[in-house]
Amino acid sequence: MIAVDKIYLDNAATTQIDEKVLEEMQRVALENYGNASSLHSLGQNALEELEKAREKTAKLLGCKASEIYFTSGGSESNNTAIKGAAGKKLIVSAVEHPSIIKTAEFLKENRREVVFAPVDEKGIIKLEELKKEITSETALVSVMHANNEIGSIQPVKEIAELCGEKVLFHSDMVQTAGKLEIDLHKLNADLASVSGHKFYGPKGNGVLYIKEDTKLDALIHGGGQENKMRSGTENIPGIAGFSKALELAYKNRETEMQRQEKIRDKIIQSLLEIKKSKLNGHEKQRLSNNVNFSFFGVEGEALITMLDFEGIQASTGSACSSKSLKISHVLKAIGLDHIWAHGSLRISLGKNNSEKEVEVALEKIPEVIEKLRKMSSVKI
Amino acid sequence: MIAVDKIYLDNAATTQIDEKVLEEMQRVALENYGNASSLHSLGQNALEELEKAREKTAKLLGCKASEIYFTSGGSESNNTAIKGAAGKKLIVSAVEHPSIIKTAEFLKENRREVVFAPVDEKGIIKLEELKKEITSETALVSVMHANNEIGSIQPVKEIAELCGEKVLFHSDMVQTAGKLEIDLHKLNADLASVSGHKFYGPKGNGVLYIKEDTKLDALIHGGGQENKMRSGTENIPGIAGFSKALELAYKNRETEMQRQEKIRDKIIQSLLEIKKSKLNGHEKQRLSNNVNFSFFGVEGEALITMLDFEGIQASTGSACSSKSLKISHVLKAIGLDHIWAHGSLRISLGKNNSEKEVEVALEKIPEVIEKLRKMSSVKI
Amino acid sequence: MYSEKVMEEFKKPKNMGKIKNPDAIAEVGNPICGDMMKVYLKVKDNKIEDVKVETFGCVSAIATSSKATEMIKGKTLDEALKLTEKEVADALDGLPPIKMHCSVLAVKAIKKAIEDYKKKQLCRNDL
Amino acid sequence: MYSEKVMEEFKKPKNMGKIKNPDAIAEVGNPICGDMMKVYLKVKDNKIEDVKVETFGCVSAIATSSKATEMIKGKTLDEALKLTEKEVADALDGLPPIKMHCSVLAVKAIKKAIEDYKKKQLCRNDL
Ligand SMILES: Cc1ncc(COP(=O)(O)O)c(C=O)c1O
Ligand SMILES: Cc1ncc(COP(=O)(O)O)c(C=O)c1O
Repeated sequence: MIAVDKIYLDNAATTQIDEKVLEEMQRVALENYGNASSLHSLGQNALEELEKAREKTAKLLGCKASEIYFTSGGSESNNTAIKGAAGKKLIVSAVEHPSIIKTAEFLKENRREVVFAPVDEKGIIKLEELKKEITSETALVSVMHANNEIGSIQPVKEIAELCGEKVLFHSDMVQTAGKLEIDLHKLNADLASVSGHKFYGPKGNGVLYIKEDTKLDALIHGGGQENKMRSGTENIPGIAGFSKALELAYKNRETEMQRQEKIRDKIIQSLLEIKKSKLNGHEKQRLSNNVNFSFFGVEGEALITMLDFEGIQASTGSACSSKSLKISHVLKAIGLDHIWAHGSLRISLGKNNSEKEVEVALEKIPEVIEKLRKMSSVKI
Repeated sequence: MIAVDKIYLDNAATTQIDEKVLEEMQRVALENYGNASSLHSLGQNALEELEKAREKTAKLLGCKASEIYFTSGGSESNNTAIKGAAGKKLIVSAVEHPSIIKTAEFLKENRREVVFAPVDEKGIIKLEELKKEITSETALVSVMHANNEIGSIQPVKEIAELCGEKVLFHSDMVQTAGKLEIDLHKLNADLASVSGHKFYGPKGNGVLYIKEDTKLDALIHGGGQENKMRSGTENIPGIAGFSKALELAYKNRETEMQRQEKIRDKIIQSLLEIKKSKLNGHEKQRLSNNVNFSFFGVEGEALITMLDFEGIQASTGSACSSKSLKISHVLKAIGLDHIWAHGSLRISLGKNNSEKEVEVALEKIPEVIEKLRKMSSVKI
Repeated sequence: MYSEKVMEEFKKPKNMGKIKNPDAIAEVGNPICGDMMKVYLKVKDNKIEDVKVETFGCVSAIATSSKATEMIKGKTLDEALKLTEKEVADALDGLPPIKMHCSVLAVKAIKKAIEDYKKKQLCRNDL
Repeated sequence: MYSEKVMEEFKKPKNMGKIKNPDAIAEVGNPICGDMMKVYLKVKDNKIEDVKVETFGCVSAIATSSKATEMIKGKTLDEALKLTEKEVADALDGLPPIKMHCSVLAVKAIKKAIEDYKKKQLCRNDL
């Protein structure tokens, strides 16, 4: 399957599906292929499979089954949450994923009031400034649980409290589901988004948590599936795979996260030894699997590509890597200088990464940076 | 896998995935699991897989690859087409799938002008009346290629001509893709929807065709995938499965459709022998796999359930079978009396149905109807 | 969707059919809703000696008309009048919320038949 | 995304580095865009005897600066001035549309260096 010489360090972008998940999906696809809206037994068996997956997911996320709505992924969940909430003013953090930022910008163009709440230089939201922005006109606040680029973990508990009972609080938990403990009822979030392919589940499958009695417009209308909130024939094999993957992730969460954290810290130590290098994001309040560095005088796309020649697969927030040729809005929001931002490298670990692989990567990375710096017109 | 005693005659609701498709999906999921937006080779391989699937799909549907947009299914495609078209007035046929009807109703509540164009008693759109409704204010006309309940095939070519160059024409082709020949360029449609699970492909995967230079708002904003029209990490295993399934369906289309048509006509002949029974929809201009009957004095949900006891899985447009307790809007639109509408039975064939199975079903159906009629307070 | 008890009741519904020369008949429901029930009673010594029902309707309509008629058979008229929709639904381990109106219908038909009978008796007594 | 030729050129870029005592130098681009190139020329008998380039930039920036410098090496100044962005891109089997600006940059740097050289020559001739 995966070529032995490849070292995949891009698990925040997506993960390889777990074979156990794939087997579960295959079983459901062949056995319970009915349409859950069909009255006959094949349909009813499919419905049962669906509700079992919903129960399982709810339990793992600390909410009721009736509060779990299956979607086609994180982007759809985020769009539904942001577009579905009626009301005048929206506040989203400046470091949200594009599926929040672009949606907010779209609404802004369509006569809604939108505020992008600032973060500090480590990517953590400025609570005081957020508090000032929350007024009686505010319909919804959206702040992600942890950032996909720099891994900074947000104080969601405090934010939920700031929102209180009157303002909806949505949190994009795409990068934390399966990695951090999530108890939606305890957190008192109103809305939360999760995506399966970030924890060895299937792509194209996600969840939107909607707290009981929360009023939200559907994004996709039709046959009335998912309690009228999300129409379309349910992708039950995918949903079964999603819940299975989430279950597997939580089964072994603590040990696995400790293992990754150890590797992460080793990488950070090692990369700090490179001259004119710098860690982006928070040192402690950060995802166990995230490393984000900047190397002065090196451009990210070139760095990623040259690392790829060595079999190392990572990512960057460089402008040249994006379709818009703008540097990552996250690196901009934490106030990183352009040259530094262009030279960013994200390494995101996963359960399949061995210490050995990481050692190899840590040998190659300084070599590649050295090589690019030699060619560069920006001298360190 | 499928229990031998089950006779699945509900292929319009959904189909069992083809094992070849499942294998293809599994291959892609394990080999090319990268994120197509990632710059490294795993990402680029995934991108290649994606574009290969797009090419293949485009060829089969008679359009350019750049006009194919992958979505999470028919409902999303329909919602994107209807909501994404700017402009004052929308016209949709009265027999559209709920993912069009409910979306149109939602827009109507939100201050758009919506007209539901009538059909005749066989479910075919009244072209003259449609023509009258198309004015300079009309932004979009949506008429499905063939109806999911009664199988009536619409004169889409004529409708496309009525729309001309100024009015967008969208066609829901969910029930016809893989069954009828589709040449989108020749048809001159602007928008068309397709869903994978109707032709032995994966659930949760569909396509929206958008003719070059057609202006449409995205429904899901974010990372800018699918040429900014549909954000979200692409479900490439699903997309590969979708295009594979479409390919398989078209490979053998003519022979298979002839086979199903023969069985269909046999069923129709046989059910017409039941007293006070009636075929719904058009006799000729109908899907090769669709039979829709009404039996006077029998209620559909009870009929379906009792057939299920005999291992026969079919569907009904009865009010009791729906979440809203209203009879099917399609049966209403063709002017069927309530009692007749409550007694509707849809049989939809698929490639896995044998003649033998159908013979068994044709023995059981009259028995079950007889039994229910005996209990019924509505006497024939 | 349905409980096992509903399905069992539907699979083998009791008391289906007509009574010849019944002491009372009542019909409820209408074809637009898709549920119509006709209840036939045979009464002796103020007790329901026999009851039959004809039902045009869905699974829960048939199951509840079967169960409700079973529940009143042999009871006095006054006892039978006390039957509630909830009792019928409970006896079937519940009905899906959207189907609760079916249990209403069965009880309604029975009550209507009994009241019909009582009225006729009153008239007769007045003679 | 990139053609094989781009990738090859990027994998083994030519003419990278500085020239000591160059006859001309030019720098183009800016750090905000993430592309900066510095071209060094050695000129003899109106011909480009040697050329080197330093590039801070992405894959296509590095590949085009390598390819463009290769294409002018040994040419006369006037021939080199005729080099177009399209020729560079074509020599690499094309660039992704969004990356075309990189080929502009490489050609711009070379032209700027040559013009710079010519200006200096003019001044010298004027002495
Ligand atoms: C934080 C965050 N939110 C949302 C998404 C979007 O999820 P999906 O790709 O499933 O649409 C992603 C990843 O792509 C993400 O990292
Ligand atoms: C005609 C028609 N349109 C749209 C849909 C919706 O497709 P999906 O279930 O993939 O959302 C269906 C089937 O469910 C259909 O039959």
